[in-house]
Amino acid sequence: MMVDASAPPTRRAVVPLRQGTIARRGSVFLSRHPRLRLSLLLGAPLFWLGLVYIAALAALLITALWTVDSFTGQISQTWTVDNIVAVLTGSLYQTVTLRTLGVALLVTIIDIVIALPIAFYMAKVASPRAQRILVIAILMPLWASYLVKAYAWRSVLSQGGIFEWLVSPFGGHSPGYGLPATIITLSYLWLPYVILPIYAGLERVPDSLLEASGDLGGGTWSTLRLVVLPMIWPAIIAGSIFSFSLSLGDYITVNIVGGANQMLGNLVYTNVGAANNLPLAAAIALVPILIIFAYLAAVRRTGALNNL
Amino acid sequence: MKRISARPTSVALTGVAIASVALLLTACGTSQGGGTAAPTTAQTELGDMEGSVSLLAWPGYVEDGSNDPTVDWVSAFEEQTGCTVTSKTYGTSDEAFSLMKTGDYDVVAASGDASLRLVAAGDVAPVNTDLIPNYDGIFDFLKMQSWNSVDGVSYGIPHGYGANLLMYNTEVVTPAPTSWNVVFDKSSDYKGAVTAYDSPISIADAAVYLMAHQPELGITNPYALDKTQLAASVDLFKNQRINIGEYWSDYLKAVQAFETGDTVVGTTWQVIRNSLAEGTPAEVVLPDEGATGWSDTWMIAANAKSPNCAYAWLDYIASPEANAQATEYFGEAPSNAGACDFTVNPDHCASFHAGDADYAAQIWYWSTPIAKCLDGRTDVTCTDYSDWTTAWQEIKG
Amino acid sequence: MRLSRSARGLLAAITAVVLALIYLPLLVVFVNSFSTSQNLTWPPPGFTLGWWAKAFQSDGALDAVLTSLQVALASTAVALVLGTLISLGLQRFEFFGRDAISLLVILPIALPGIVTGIALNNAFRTGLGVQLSILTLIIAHATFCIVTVFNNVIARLRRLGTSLEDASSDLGAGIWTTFRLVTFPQLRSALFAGGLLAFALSFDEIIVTTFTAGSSVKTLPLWILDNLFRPNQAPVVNVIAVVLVLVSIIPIYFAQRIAGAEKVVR
Amino acid sequence: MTGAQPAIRLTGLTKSFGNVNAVDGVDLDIVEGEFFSMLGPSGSGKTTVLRLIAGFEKPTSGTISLLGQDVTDRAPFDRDVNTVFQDYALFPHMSVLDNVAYGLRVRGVSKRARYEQARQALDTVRLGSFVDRKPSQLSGGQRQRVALARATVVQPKVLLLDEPLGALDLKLREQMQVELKELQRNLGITFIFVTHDQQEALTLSDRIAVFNEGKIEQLGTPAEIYERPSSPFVAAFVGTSNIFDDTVSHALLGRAGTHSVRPEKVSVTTENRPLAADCTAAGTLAEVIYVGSSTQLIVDLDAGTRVVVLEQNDAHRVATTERGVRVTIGWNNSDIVTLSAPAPAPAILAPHP
Repeated sequence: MMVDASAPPTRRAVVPLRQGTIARRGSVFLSRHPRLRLSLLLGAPLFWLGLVYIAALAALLITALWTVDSFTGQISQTWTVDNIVAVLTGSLYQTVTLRTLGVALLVTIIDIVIALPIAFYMAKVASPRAQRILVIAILMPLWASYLVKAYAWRSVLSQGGIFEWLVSPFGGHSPGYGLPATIITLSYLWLPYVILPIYAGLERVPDSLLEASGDLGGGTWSTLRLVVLPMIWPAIIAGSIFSFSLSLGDYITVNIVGGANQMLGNLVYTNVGAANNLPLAAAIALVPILIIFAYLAAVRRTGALNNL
Repeated sequence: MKRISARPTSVALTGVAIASVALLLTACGTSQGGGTAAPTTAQTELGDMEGSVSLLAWPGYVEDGSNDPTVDWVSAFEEQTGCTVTSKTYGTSDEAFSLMKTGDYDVVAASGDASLRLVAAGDVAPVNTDLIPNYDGIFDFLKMQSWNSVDGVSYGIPHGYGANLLMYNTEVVTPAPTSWNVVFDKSSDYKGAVTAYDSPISIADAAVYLMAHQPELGITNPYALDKTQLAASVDLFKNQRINIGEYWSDYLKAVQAFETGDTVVGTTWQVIRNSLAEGTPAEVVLPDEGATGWSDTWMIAANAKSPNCAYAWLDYIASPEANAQATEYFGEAPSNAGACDFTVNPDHCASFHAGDADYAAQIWYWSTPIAKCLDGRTDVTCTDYSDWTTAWQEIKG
Repeated sequence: MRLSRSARGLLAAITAVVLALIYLPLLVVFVNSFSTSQNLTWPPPGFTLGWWAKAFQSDGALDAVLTSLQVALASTAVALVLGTLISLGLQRFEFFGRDAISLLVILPIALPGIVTGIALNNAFRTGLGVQLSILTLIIAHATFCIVTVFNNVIARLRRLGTSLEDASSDLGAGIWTTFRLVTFPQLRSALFAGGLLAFALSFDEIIVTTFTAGSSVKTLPLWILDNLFRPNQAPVVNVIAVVLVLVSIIPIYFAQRIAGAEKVVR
Repeated sequence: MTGAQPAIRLTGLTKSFGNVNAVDGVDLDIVEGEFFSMLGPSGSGKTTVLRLIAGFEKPTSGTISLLGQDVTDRAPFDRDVNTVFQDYALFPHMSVLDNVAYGLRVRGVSKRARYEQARQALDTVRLGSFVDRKPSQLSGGQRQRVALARATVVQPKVLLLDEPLGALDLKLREQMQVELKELQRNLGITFIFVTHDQQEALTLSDRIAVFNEGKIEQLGTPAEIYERPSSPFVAAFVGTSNIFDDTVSHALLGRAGTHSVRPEKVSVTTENRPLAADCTAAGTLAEVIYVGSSTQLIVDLDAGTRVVVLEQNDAHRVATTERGVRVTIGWNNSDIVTLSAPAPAPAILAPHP
């Protein structure tokens, strides 16, 4: 018998629940009012996000409907859709939008393709120790400044740079500065942001599932395709949101390695930073906003939004 | 480009760029006399030092050794005058303009565009150059110019200036060019290796070229372009665009590109040439057509709390020693003739053509294009800076 | 999963190659920090320790690092609080509009930085009439940092379930006591991981920073941007980057250890 | 069973999730000091009732009283009941001692006093030497006892146990059943025990409430529940029963309605041998299953139904082991239980326990 029967029934004085303290009363009150509890939890963050962020965005979008008086430089608050029409119909904006979208998509695809095998190796093949070292190795470059890394790529890709030196024995050439260089550099910059969620996603796939699939006769490829991929799909999408949206808004990298090209970010930047034309900048900013919203709407169903 | 080109001179350009706020220039511009709000009388005599002075300047104009211990001309001033310097840097002329409105600053270093706005808004006071002994040493061709005086009243002390030159790779670009045509009409010879300064204000470079090569367009001031003239300039750049390797907006980029050979010809600054690694086969030239350039001005706040220290700073920074330090650090020509004796590099003045009035005369100093033509034409409306911005974006495509 | 030897080898090889590619530019940065070239040109013409000496004497760099630390710490702190609150609200309650709120949290990171930047800039300056300062910068950074905390915490809460909290409440602990003694200790490592990411995000952010920092606020990326364009400072920037990468090992290592220790326990 | 007022009184307790009534109008008095079990298949609402009593859920309607006090609107921390969770819910970041001392800690008991009491409680469950371990370092049975100690150290009026033995293996489970009973007797507090294991409920309880679809199907002592199930559901869920629907009852028993007979109450003999029983029927032996202490015989009756018979493997056992053999089965009238509700058709075999 495991209960010690010789021990007398422990009849200690019952310690009463504490009543009456303010914290206690607060707890009691709150527990009776879950709605209040919820509003206390969400009040501050929603105030922050709603008032700081959404209001700012809304204000920006409204600005797109105004114009800058070129005579005074002041924003004149007369409603007009001229800016938006100009952005939608201007061939410049269409070209740049397509270019930006292409770059962002390519960067995203490249990053996912590179991230998948590495993340898989980290999560499912490497020893726990190696896993830890790999995570550190992936995270560390994040701390070398974005700018420093972009300039490093400028150096790597220059004529006579390391890239040229590495590929010339195989008859290759550095792509020089331009869109390929932009895509390479952006892929590089955002790669850790794509690897990490996919790695986390893969870690959540239990080994037993892989074994079960193998047990049922699934080959490596079919296991990956039928079991692993669907399970980490949200994680992949989550990673893609980073690479896609960060690329979509970038204007510094393309300045450094992009040759003579410009992206949407440059147009926005120039209009607001140099030309003082906030309404036009806001109208241009609508383009990436719409693209991102379309993207988010498309991926929403995968549950990726809970997996960032 | 505000941040991309944080180097002061380029930032100064941004300042120009941003000041599409044309009202004040138009209403109170040089041709029409001083702004009504501006104090029209300057201080007549100096009093005791107040013990401190607050400066507002482009990054790097006021260096106290905190970025680089060897770059410091503020400490000497503090020792000499007992005025403790607090300084703040700004990124755009707009920012400078609104910061001056706070009344917290005694002195501001302003670019050609901001300066007149500040005068018109009554934020800066006339400067009695008699109280600034070192003013005598300033090159005459910089004094009382349209960007630092109004109706014959001086509003500040010139700081430094420079030109946007043509640089070329001596091995690739032969014979040595004397005209901008190597980057315009003949740019296809160097396809993929041509560069240009990445800013709408660069359109003035084309206008300068067209002034010489297409006189029928009637351009008399590269910052006063009507629609036809702008279109002609833009066309010139659009033809150049297909041959451009990259645009540059900071001089590190330009230096690297010339050193590696990614770029062989294009606009540049003297300081870029001077920064090239030894042995880089590159030279600069001020082409026959002339060139654009910049010049900045030190001004005193209308309600300065420490006007005496402010005057002391203006005098100090115009002194040959300080002027030499500040302008050499940033790679521009000093405004004080005597500065040339104090540069670390004895050839500094020569390489920047400091004091060369003929050279300086070929420079069209940056001004903000505004609807009211700067060249005095009244029969047409000129294109303003926002038109230029749109045009520049379309050029880049 | 049973992977063939060759498949494992292939994966290892891919990983090695990509890691090499990841570190190649960093190697360039490292080498350039000893290069006599002022312009980061390759190959380096000579060797010098001068930039390292200069970097450690640079008050500007030190100030910038301190400013960045301040901003990153403050915005991480705000993000930790707000992110935890939102996660608790969304994970522990059912209500209409949950999806909208989780979208709202993601938006600041999903929308391009330049959009967030000019929107906040416009709101601060023209909407609220506030001068840009370190405070506006912290607000901006915290806004897009919330999401990293939120994601980590909500994932943890989901995994945790409510039984520990039920048990605590059952044993007589009030709402606050339960959070302090039970929920919070269970969230600690998730908060650390989310906080670390938030910190890194804020520390290296430049686009939103450009638009929301007061003119006297010089974060490290802004300082780097300033100095990259001074030829005599660019190699100093490389030194700073190298130092940052090396120093970053410490927090990452600790984060890993905490996560690893937890994995063993579970 | 002393107090005049019940330890727990549930009145019209209803809990809906969406439009599903998980608990549907439950009225129940639980007497102070009794070991009360709530038995039912998963989804029958028993756990929800427990969570309602603990306060983790708010009832849609109805009230809960604890010792005469209405606690329906009280938060869990404001009720004098404690719970032993199915997964134990031990705080993983605290030592065993801290876990057990937790309830005292939040009541403001001084460190020394609470550790003293927690040690005592751990001694009671014979875990005195494990105080510094983390829960993750304990076995399932040990965790279970920590959970018990943690819930009892604060001397609750009522202890709620949510399938506390579910995660343990059979041997350990039987051992813990004994321990639980002892503990309850020693502490003298009311235990409300939720389980889906009828054997466990029968073994431990003073009284059992059988739950089905959110309602209490039957309430009574283990013997009442087993011997006199009030419905086909109870007859089928608690133990094994031969359930005869209206038609079969007519044929076999000559009465209307649904009836049941426990397999062990049925006697069997080879055909043509006398059988001392009120009622007999002939059939063929369809299956013989040896289950250790007894043997289960399945007989296809000529009347067209199938009956399960359980024979003790003792000296008197009729060694009828060949399938296909003709047999006679019989039972006494007193062993026939009349079930109020009509039997669900086809109702032949109850699930094997």
